Amino acid sequence: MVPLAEIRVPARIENLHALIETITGCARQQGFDQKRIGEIDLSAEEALVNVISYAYGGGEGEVSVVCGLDDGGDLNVEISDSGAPFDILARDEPDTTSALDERQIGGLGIYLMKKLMDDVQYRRIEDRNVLTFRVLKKKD
Amino acid sequence: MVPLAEIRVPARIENLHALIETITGCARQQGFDQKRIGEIDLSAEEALVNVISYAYGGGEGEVSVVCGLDDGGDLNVEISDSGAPFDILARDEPDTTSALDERQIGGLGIYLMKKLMDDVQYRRIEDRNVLTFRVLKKKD
Amino acid sequence: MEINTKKTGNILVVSLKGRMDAVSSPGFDGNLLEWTTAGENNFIIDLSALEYISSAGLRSLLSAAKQIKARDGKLMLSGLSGAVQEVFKLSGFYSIFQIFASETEALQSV
Amino acid sequence: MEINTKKTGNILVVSLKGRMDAVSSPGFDGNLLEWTTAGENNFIIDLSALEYISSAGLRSLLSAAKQIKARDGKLMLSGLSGAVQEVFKLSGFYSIFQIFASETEALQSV
Ligand SMILES: Nc1ncnc2c1ncn2[C@@H]1O[C@H](COP(=O)(O)OP(=O)(O)O)[C@@H](O)[C@H]1O
Ligand SMILES: Nc1ncnc2c1ncn2[C@@H]1O[C@H](COP(=O)(O)OP(=O)(O)O)[C@@H](O)[C@H]1O
Repeated sequence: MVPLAEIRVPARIENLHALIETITGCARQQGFDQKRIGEIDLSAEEALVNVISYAYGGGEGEVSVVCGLDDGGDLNVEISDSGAPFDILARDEPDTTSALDERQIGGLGIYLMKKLMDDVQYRRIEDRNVLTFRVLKKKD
Repeated sequence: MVPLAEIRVPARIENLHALIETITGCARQQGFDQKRIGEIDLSAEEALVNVISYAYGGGEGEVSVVCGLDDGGDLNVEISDSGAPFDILARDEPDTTSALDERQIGGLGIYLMKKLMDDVQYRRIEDRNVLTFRVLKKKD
Repeated sequence: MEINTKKTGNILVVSLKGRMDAVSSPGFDGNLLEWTTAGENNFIIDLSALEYISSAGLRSLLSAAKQIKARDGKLMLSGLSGAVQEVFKLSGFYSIFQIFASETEALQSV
Repeated sequence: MEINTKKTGNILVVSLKGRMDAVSSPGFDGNLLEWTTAGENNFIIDLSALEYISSAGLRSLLSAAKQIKARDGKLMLSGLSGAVQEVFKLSGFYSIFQIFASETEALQSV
């Protein structure tokens, strides 16, 4: 993958917008339309907020993002951290049907990302959690 | 210098906010007050907009930012590009006194950064323009 | 996110504008606590100027609905469009909220 | 940056809100062109809700002042505070604009 953009910052909420905008900046450059950029924006937030909230327990750590085009010209976004191994994709689907009283709070983030992105993968590479999502290039 | 945060993206205006927020994110983490963060925000914009507008003529190129603490614990922000050598600090001071009709448009960006940051340096390192500004840590 | 309120009869109309994300949602939670502490019980949350909502925003709205219901209050949403509408659909949120096309229609329903 | 306008007599009052930076200033330049093309000649630009201005914003305001003067129009600024005030001082912009504490005072001056 040819990297278009990279960022590495402390996994803290004050860096969320810098991280997201690095990703949406790549998407803009690839000419995705407003709607698709909004979906990439959302998916990026969901993945990043999980790293920021959970990857390092209460401690400090960093998060890296690399965006690039794969051989097929599709946009790949790779989000990684060096926290404890955790496969975010292994979770059950959240409740999206029950009534207000029974509806559980939480668990929607990863679900939305999986619904909106074209392909989402988790890998443990050396001591890092690597979440990758792919956005198919727009058809002309 | 221990890097706190790094970002490398295409030198394009759609990446300006990601770049600036990487820098202000570092500043927030160091506990600078709102006013000082605003001054860092402005100085970062001025330096970055110049790279985006001029460093690569009409062509494509990248811009990198590294933030970190130096040995004295002060915040250092390093902005670099691989464009043609250009010492931005060598320019004359802009006109800040004449009346409307005589007032020249432009040239204020670098001037504001020099006024607001504690130390600004330009170096050509290998094939890169490296602009560094320092923000003294807040006194307790 | 910008939060504006106005009182119409015994209903607090809350307009949300901009991004309701992990950075801005805690501010909404804090405001809700102030409103309910001040005795507000009936709410219209108008989302017509909301451009973006993430799961953090959904969490805040769901938690608001649960709190207001527990107090026997009323919560209506209005003005969903674009990305906000899409996220509500994907999350099955249409079935748990009373949702109106506009603030006016929500007001007329009471 | 949010740009709102209202007409008071023969004066167009333009309120700027948020960040006037290299990303948002071109939008202001475009609007100014529309206003002058539509025949507007007298302006109050109220900066009381402007939180941030960079040299790109200063450039737009200076260019606006030059254009309006060339048309024998009138430009007043109002409501500068905080960071905006500081940047105006450093740039010597107080001496080239007519500046009022508030929109009301600017309106009263004419
Ligand atoms: N990087 C991570 N490390 C450890 N646990 C995680 C990580 N990411 C998510 N989790 C766990 O997975 C749960 C579900 O995440 P998510 O679907 O985003 O919903 P939410 O965060 O809103 O509960 C979290 O509540 C958390 O317990
Ligand atoms: N990286 C660069 N490479 C080449 N020329 C530059 C570079 N940065 C700035 N310049 C030149 O320096 C001038 C002054 O820059 P600046 O003080 O930021 O004011 P402004 O960009 O508003 O004119 C620019 O107009 C441009 O000609």
